[in-house]
Amino acid sequence: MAKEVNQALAREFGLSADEYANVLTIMGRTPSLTELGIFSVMWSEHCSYKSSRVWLKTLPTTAPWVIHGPGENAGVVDIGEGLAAIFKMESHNHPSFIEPYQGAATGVGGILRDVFTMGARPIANLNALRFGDPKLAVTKRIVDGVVRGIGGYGNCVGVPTVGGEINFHPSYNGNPLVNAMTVGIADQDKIFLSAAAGVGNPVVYVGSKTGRDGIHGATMASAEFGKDSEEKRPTVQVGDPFTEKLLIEACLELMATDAIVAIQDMGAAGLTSSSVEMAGKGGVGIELDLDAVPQREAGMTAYEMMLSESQERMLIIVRPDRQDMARAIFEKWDLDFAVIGHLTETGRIVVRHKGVVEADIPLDPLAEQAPLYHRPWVETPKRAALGAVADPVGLGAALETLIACPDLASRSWVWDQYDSTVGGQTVKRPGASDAAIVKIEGRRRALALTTDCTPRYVLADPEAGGAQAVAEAWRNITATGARPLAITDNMNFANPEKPEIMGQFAGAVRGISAACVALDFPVVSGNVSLYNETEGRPILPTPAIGGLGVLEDAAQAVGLGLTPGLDLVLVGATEGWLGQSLWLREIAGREEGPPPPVDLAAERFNGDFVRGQILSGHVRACHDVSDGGLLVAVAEMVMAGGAGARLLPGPAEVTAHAFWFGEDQARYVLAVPDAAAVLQAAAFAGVPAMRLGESVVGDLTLPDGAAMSVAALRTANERFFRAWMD
Amino acid sequence: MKAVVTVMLKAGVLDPQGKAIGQALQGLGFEGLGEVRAGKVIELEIAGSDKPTVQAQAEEMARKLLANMVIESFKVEVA
Amino acid sequence: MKAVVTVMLKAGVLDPQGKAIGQALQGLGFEGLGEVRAGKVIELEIAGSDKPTVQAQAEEMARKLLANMVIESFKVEVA
Amino acid sequence: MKAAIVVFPGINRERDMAIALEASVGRKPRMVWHKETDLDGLDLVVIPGGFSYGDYLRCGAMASQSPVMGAIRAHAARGGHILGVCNGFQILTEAGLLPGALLRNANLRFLSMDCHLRVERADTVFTAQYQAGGVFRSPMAHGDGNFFADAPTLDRLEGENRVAFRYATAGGAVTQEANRNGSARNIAGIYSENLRVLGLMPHPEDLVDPLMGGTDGKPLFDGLVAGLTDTRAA
Ligand SMILES: Nc1ncnc2c1ncn2[C@@H]1O[C@H](COP(=O)(O)OP(=O)(O)O)[C@@H](O)[C@H]1O
Ligand SMILES: [Mg+2]
Repeated sequence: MAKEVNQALAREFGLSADEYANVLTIMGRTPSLTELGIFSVMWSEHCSYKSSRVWLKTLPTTAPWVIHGPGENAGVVDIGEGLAAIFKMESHNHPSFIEPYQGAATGVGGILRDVFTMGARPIANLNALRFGDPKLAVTKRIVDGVVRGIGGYGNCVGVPTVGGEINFHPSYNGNPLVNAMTVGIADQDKIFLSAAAGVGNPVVYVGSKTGRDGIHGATMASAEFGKDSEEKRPTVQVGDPFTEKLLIEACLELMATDAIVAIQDMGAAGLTSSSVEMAGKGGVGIELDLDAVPQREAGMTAYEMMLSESQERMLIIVRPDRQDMARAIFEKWDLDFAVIGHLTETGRIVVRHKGVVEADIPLDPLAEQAPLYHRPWVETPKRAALGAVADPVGLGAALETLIACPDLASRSWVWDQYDSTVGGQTVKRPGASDAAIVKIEGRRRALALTTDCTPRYVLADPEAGGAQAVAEAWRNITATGARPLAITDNMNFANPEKPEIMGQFAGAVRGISAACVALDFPVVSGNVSLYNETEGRPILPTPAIGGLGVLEDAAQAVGLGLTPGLDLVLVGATEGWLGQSLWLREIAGREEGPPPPVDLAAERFNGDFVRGQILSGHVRACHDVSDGGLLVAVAEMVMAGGAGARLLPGPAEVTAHAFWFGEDQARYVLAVPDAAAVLQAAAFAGVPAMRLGESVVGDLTLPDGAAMSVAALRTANERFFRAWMD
Repeated sequence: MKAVVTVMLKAGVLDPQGKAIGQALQGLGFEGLGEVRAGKVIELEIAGSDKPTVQAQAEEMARKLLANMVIESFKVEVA
Repeated sequence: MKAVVTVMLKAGVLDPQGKAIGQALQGLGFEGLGEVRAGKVIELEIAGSDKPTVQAQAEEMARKLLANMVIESFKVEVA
Repeated sequence: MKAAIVVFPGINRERDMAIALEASVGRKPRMVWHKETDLDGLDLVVIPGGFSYGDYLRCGAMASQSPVMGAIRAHAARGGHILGVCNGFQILTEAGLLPGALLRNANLRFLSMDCHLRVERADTVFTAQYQAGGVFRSPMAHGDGNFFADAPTLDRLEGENRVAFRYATAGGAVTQEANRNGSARNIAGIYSENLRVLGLMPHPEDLVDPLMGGTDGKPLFDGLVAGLTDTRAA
């Protein structure tokens, strides 16, 4: 590794000429290889958010119940009874394309660490996935690997996987999206932060040994895939969920004591980012002695150790008088524990290896002079209005096609491979309700969890699409009866150096912000993944939203499955919006028009009404209306439950297919014992509502009189994944 | 003929299985144990009597399916 | 010395993994494929220079831990 | 009833089991770390589910060699009761305390869903509060639950009436479709010769609370409390 450090090498490491010039100014000399490595990862898109930071700052992040917003390892919200929910979503897109199983597995491992590093016991995992065209063999291989990887890791660490979402679109052919979310619970007075403090305090390394895994993963995640990405492949990281499980238990055991001053997981750019960020946040210096780092391979250089992305490792600043006790805990769990340095008052990071100072960098400039770009952007042009579209097939045939299409087909093949019950607190498993419901052990209280985004809307209108993603997450939580509290976001976009892509990003952020404000649903954590494109072909802009809500009593939660003998009531107004609808794509073969407008005031109004009805016990089942529209929503309630339904014709002023398949927002279907009471309450509140029909024993009977057997619907709905994968 | 394909993780790639097995063996009191690595073996009955041809076939199967060349390497023995 | 322990399911124990691999290979167009069986291989670095001793040690490790004699059989090779 | 739950590194359903036991017993069970060797004075030892040692070699293989296993054998030899669920079942077979072995699921995928179990006999402490021939629902979650034993062993198990549960339809029919992991003769759980050791793959402990969707698993724990409190008094 006797490489000469110069601008060419800096470029290879992903630093621009200007950025390298800045490095030279800060250092006042040519940096060493290790120093250049540290700058390049800290200033990578992944760690510095240099293209997105100016936009992220505009997101609403506060509310009375927000304890820690963005800036910590994960967001923290007050969920009552002295408890906090800690959660975040993070992408592992590029690694999952290179090696789907390990990429997805280590993605789950990484986000778990972001959550338990703050003192929370992880209680639920979710994942938002986007894959390419199902007709391609490579898509099948990636789906299979990603699903196995998520299950392989999550099942083994014993955190239930309770929800998520999957879309297919050819734009993800060479660039699948794997976004993993973890939710944990901690006592509000036992939350651990990452700011280092206490000059002289030991810096402790715990977990797995360091190997040459994923060196330059952070810069890798910040570059688009080209033909040469094969060669650029960093050593793939292999996940070790067993060690992660031990790490969770050991960390939580240590966290029950008063030994920890600060703690942070070693995520992207491992030892570099954790040590730099901890010292930087605490305004102290840090000195590391790499000889003490537990190593898996012989002959590792300082550069390799500082940049390694070996998994299942944490960095802890420990009270000196508690060091022996801390060591005993990690040894009990058969984990490495090594004092690899101490805090200083120099404000610098100094890295020694074999008696040589391999790096000596001032921390403030490294952070403060990190690049920050106001990338040029152009507004996404508005789509032309759709105009009238005739119905080529009729309601029944369209319904059958839609519920069988990849984007609406039952995902049970996927969630059947995820342990969703471990922990014994899963009140509503995948498929049972719009948001998963996980109870808090020993309490009545429960969380409602969901992930949402409709990328085709975001492509057609980033602002409306961004708002819709937040609104749908809020609606899914509301549909269970829970009160939505906050979101985490995972901004997956293509190359930000292209103004039209940056325009998508800007538009989505505006839409997300507006929805967060209107719905009192702030952003408390998130992640940005850029350069998601292959050979110049961008992915659909995909700002995945992970939402969290709370229910005071888990018994109040409603699911979406129908039982017979209830009235079906639609809440929300229906104009019959077919632009960008799945009906338009799957039945009419067109991907056109503007997406449905998002009326945030109506969202709030309708949602608050629905939640009120649920919490006062008037609702037996509830489902929000989204992809596929109203008839798909009813069919999903039928398939999830033990009843059929008889539907009445819609209003005369909306054509039948637009009424039943339009994707107008802010709507819910409620199953209630007494429609009259609910309609009266709605009228009183000024919320649009109408009776749709009733649930019955037997078939789903459409307003045109066609009867569809529930068993046949289920078969059609289940076919796609099982026929494809088994 | 019988081809035996042995698939091991490439050097440098973390081998959690090998690590855990090594620790368990030590726990059982076995001494003098160095590195432990875990891999897969796949035995294939392949029609044919020409050893080089069968060898080549098995190697192609390994490359195409049996080994994940991103993290694994393989060797083929034909008996 | 290096001992290689190969663990295979006993004849008569259903091997769904081997079967699935065989089907996948056929799906990829490989012909003339007979039975496919999947097993595990564990490579052990064992201190010592006496081959029979190392062989005996590895066999004991296999019997005690590496193989489950209810369903599996093993063989040990010392290089 | 004095119950303990044994915790191996990587076990992850010990909390679920503790909740289920506490709900029936009225008291928290003792948690026993795998390095402990004293299990005296216990009525019931439970080995819960999870991935002991990551299940990296074979499910349960490494745990079956742990220090605590000596005490568990002694407990069995004393005629003590043992319940092994999922990984616990795998550990008991690896340790030779129950016959057979658990292979990869026939479809080579992890299976997480509810299953239905037919109760083969109701005259053991484990099933006293179920009906013989009755069916109850239980979550299951495993990658290696495909019960295997050679034909003579299976015949002996059946001859000695040691099959505890079989995978069945909700109506109680023992069919191939109900047998998702491919177990020999639909076997989901078996007893030791003295009927005091039970191993089963599904997780009745995850269905003991109406909030989680039902209480089908609760009779198992209630039965243990009733039965084992009696035997100790006797
Ligand atoms: N899109 C976003 N919206 C809000 N906060 C974000 C977003 N992206 C990143 N953040 C916040 O920035 C901080 C750094 O995130 P990240 O670099 O992903 O952390 P880590 O080092 O744990 O991987 C976190 O607090 C995260 O929540
Ligand atoms: Mg972090």
